[in-house]
Amino acid sequence: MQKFMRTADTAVSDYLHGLARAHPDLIRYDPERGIVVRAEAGAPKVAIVSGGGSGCEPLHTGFVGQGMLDAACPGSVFSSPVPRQIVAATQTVDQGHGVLYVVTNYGGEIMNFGLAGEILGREGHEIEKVVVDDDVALDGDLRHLRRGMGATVLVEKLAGAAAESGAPLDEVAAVARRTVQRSRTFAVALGPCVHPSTGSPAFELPAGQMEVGVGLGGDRGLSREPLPPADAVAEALVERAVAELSISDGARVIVLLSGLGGTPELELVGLFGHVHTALERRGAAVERSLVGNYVTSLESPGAQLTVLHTDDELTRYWDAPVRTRALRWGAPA
Amino acid sequence: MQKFMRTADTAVSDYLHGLARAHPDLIRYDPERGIVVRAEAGAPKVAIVSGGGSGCEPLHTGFVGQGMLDAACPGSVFSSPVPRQIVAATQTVDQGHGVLYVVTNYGGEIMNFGLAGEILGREGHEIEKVVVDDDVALDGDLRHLRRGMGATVLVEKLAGAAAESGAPLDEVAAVARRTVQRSRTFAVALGPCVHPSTGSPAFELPAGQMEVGVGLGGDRGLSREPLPPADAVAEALVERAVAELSISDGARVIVLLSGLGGTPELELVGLFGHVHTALERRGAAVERSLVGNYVTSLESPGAQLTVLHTDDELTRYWDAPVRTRALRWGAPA
Amino acid sequence: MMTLTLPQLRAWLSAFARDVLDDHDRLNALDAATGDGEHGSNLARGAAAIQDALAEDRDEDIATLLRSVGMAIVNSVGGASGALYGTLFLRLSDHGSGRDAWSTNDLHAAFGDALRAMCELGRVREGDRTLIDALAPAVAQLSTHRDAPVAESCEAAALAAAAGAQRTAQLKPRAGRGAYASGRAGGHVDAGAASMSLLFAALSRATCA
Amino acid sequence: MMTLTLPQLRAWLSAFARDVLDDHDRLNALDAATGDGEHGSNLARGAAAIQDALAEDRDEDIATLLRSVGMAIVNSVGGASGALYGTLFLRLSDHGSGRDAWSTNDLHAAFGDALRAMCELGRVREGDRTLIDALAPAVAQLSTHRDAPVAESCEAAALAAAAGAQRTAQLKPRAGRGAYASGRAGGHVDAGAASMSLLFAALSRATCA
Ligand SMILES: Nc1ncnc2c1ncn2[C@@H]1O[C@H](COP(=O)(O)OP(=O)(O)O)[C@@H](O)[C@H]1O
Ligand SMILES: Nc1ncnc2c1ncn2[C@@H]1O[C@H](COP(=O)(O)OP(=O)(O)O)[C@@H](O)[C@H]1O
Ligand SMILES: [Mg+2]
Ligand SMILES: [Mg+2]
Ligand SMILES: [Mg+2]
Ligand SMILES: [Mg+2]
Repeated sequence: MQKFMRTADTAVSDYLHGLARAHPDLIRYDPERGIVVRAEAGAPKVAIVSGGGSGCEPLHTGFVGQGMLDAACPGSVFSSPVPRQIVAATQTVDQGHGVLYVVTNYGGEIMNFGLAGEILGREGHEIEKVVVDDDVALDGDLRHLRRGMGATVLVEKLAGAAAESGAPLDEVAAVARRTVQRSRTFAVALGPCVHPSTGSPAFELPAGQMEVGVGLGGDRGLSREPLPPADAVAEALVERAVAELSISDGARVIVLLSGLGGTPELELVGLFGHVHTALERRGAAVERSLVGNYVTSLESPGAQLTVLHTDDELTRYWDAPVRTRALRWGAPA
Repeated sequence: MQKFMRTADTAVSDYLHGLARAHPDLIRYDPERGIVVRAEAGAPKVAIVSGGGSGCEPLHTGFVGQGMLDAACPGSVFSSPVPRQIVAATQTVDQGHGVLYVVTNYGGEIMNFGLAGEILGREGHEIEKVVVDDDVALDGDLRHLRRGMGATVLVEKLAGAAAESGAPLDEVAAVARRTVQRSRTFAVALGPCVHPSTGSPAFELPAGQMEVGVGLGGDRGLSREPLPPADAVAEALVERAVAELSISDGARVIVLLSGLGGTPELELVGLFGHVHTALERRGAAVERSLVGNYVTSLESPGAQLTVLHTDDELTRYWDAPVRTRALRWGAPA
Repeated sequence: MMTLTLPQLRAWLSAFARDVLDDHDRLNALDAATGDGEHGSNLARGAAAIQDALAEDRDEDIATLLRSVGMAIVNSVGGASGALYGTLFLRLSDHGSGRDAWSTNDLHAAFGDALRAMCELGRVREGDRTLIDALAPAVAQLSTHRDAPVAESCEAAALAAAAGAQRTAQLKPRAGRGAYASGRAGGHVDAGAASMSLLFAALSRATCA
Repeated sequence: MMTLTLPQLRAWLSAFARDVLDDHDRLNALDAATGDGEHGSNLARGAAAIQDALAEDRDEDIATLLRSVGMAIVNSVGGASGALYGTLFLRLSDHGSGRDAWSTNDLHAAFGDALRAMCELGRVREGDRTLIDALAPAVAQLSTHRDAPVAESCEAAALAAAAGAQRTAQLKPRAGRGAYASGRAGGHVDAGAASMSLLFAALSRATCA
């Protein structure tokens, strides 16, 4: 297997040790409890906790820091964290103003955050949950299975900013829910990833084909189509991502185009240009954007487009200072 | 070919258009002249210009902005820019305080910056050149061919900070040269990249093998070895990178561990943990670090380690504010 | 045998752990056919946790053993299956307080309770192509054989679980990662149903011995 | 023919451009054997630039045509080969001012000048496994045939360039990207030497016609 690792079993903890050594100013890794927390708690406020299967870095560990997450609970590769981690994270970061869980809509995440929340509710922690299910690939009788994808980053950023501004738990949760409601994501993959435990590609994709409507973790898509030129890919991504948003002339949007891990910057940024054009053709005003590897699937080549129909409040929270490994603006040092 | 692009011929210009749309606050792309310049020139100072073959993003275009480059000249994929671009960039950003060219030691870059410098010298521009050749893979009678690798980022950052501080051209050039002298890089690849024009992998690498001592652009390495566990890879990288630096107890280092484009964050950050350990074992104090995709080779899986033996002045310039697509700290917004 | 004794219970858990470790590649491959390909690796962590729990158990009662197994699974496996298998053992443990043996009737009550809790937690029903499709028919057999010796009822439950797992190959997934590729899933047995049938096969062997 | 006329010069450049476009995959493949695999793609941009320059040329003199070809190559090809081929044509153009024909002696002076400038720019010598290894023997033949008709001298130069290119397969690279994989390079003709031998082959055909 062509991977930098010692063993499949140590890949996640080696990543977390490396992360702590790369960012001693931002985070602490607690290997006993398997959680990553902010190095400095800052002023008392609502705490934001998230977590999920590893292999999607920088999600969520790379978003711990000022203005975003207070703690992240990384699971094994593509497996949700366990309740013990979530409990430990909550106990560590709850400053008495309540805790918001940002939970992606995967069975494992839902159930494990659910179990943790039950345990902690009895201990007197005040907990709100927001479920992120921005993936438009699933519809009809599968709609309840829509996965949490790129919007997770937006929710963590905007809820994080709301919390940092001193808003109470219900308001922070409302910002998070509004972000989910106003965001949609669509993703395509040009190849599989390789799970470190198995060493084999998650699926086979013939050259010249594209897997359409994929999720994370090597999930297959809805269909397989010939890979068209990048401007047509962009058109398809935009078409699907905005279909359920009220995008008409002058609609303000925040755009996240995330690579799935293996797509080079040259291609991803080029694709963004076409996405931008396709959005403008629909009358949307791209108010802010983020292009890079933000929610990934190990080394998968591919991209996901998230569009958030923003408004004054959300854009203000977007612009608020953030200081994490993967997002950093407005905050000194 | 599994790539997001329209055609091989438009890949670079599509990237540049996308870049300009993603960062209107930071940069301008001039498609006529094929250059990327800072959106706002800022106070008069020495200008820093670099450029090189595309496919190594974010190098150099992603480093244009406050505290780093004033202009970048992107060539075709893995081909140096042409003199016309370099001339245009120089004419655009020279504020009368002189211009520093950061030139990686590849034949194409050396010759084309050389030709441009000759033309411009006659026009009265004051130009200094620093040649970056930090790659330790080549030695003996090939030593003159040492390639410019990760240290290019350090040179652009530190010279950029020196220029921003108001230092005159000779001092800025001296900082750049000192950075080159005190930096070394060693790289390994776990697979090839695919050139968009040819669609075929730059080389074949059997599973379980690692190409040792590679450069950029799909250059083969010096040798091919069985891929060992990540801690052993880290040990080999550190061993080669520090061999020519005077690293003894308490030596202060700045470390750049860059992925080659296709290595996932999970692996790269994990590898960094082992690099950190290997450096500390040698008595080095890791004062600052940067881990991510900074100098790449399209979708190559692999990593390069750059170690800079720093001192007070260089660390101070490292910490100075920077605001570019790929590096961002200390500067608001 | 009329009852499942504490030593048999230990034998059951130990055999299940070994079978999961032995079959871990096959479970990964089944999961890979529609999901993310790590059900085997996930449960392997659970198997190791079961072995630890067995080593540390002081032979108090069924509840204590099953409770520590459940907690160990919940906190080591992760994913959907960790929460579900953990819940299974935790619910079973609720029926074992102060007990050192179970009749088929006890087994039926305990597994029935677990089945209901798991369906609720996973928001699924029988037929959604999950581990429930192996568990539910097994519980039904325990009900039918409520008054039979455990060896007999557990053999019937194991056969039913295996058949239920087999049938998942014909089902359209409606929960879990398998559902994502729904249109293109057909033909493979659900990974969680396969591991669930290992659980009942081990139970049957343990009660025969 | 005793001289190379302006129409022949145009025919030469046009044929070279076409040959490069036809052979562009082979040149990429040769470059890929040791370098970054885009010598053909690089020169293809140069070929297009040559065609544009030819289309725009007003038939003034040799210098004007070759100068615009040289500038077009320098500013479109990029890489080592763009600077080197551009320098070649720019140096040739220095010898064509006010001229509409060249003798072999003129050709020798012009190519000899170009050879020196290119070695200096690339910091290479004959034997380093570069395009110089096709150019230098061709220049040597022009020198030997200094007083011969251009058709004869250019045929000799083309044969020497081709042979020189062939010999690069046995050389150890000491410049350009080929040198990086030095120990493992053997057996392949240098890409730049291959394109340089196309240049002289086209020259020979143009002077025969
Ligand atoms: N919501 C659910 N309800 C019941 N069973 C489920 C659910 N989601 C997944 N499963 C079961 O779990 C199995 C997959 O487990 P595993 O791969 O360990 O976790 P994950 O699905 O999180 O990757 C599936 O084959 C299925 O039997
Ligand atoms: N320093 C040099 N001097 C002379 N010729 C060189 C030099 N470097 C490269 N070449 C020639 O250029 C050819 C490669 O050209 P090309 O692939 O277009 O550029 P690059 O090497 O920049 O990728 C080599 O095969 C060699 O003949
Ligand atoms: Mg999983
Ligand atoms: Mg090149
Ligand atoms: Mg799974
Ligand atoms: Mg080349």
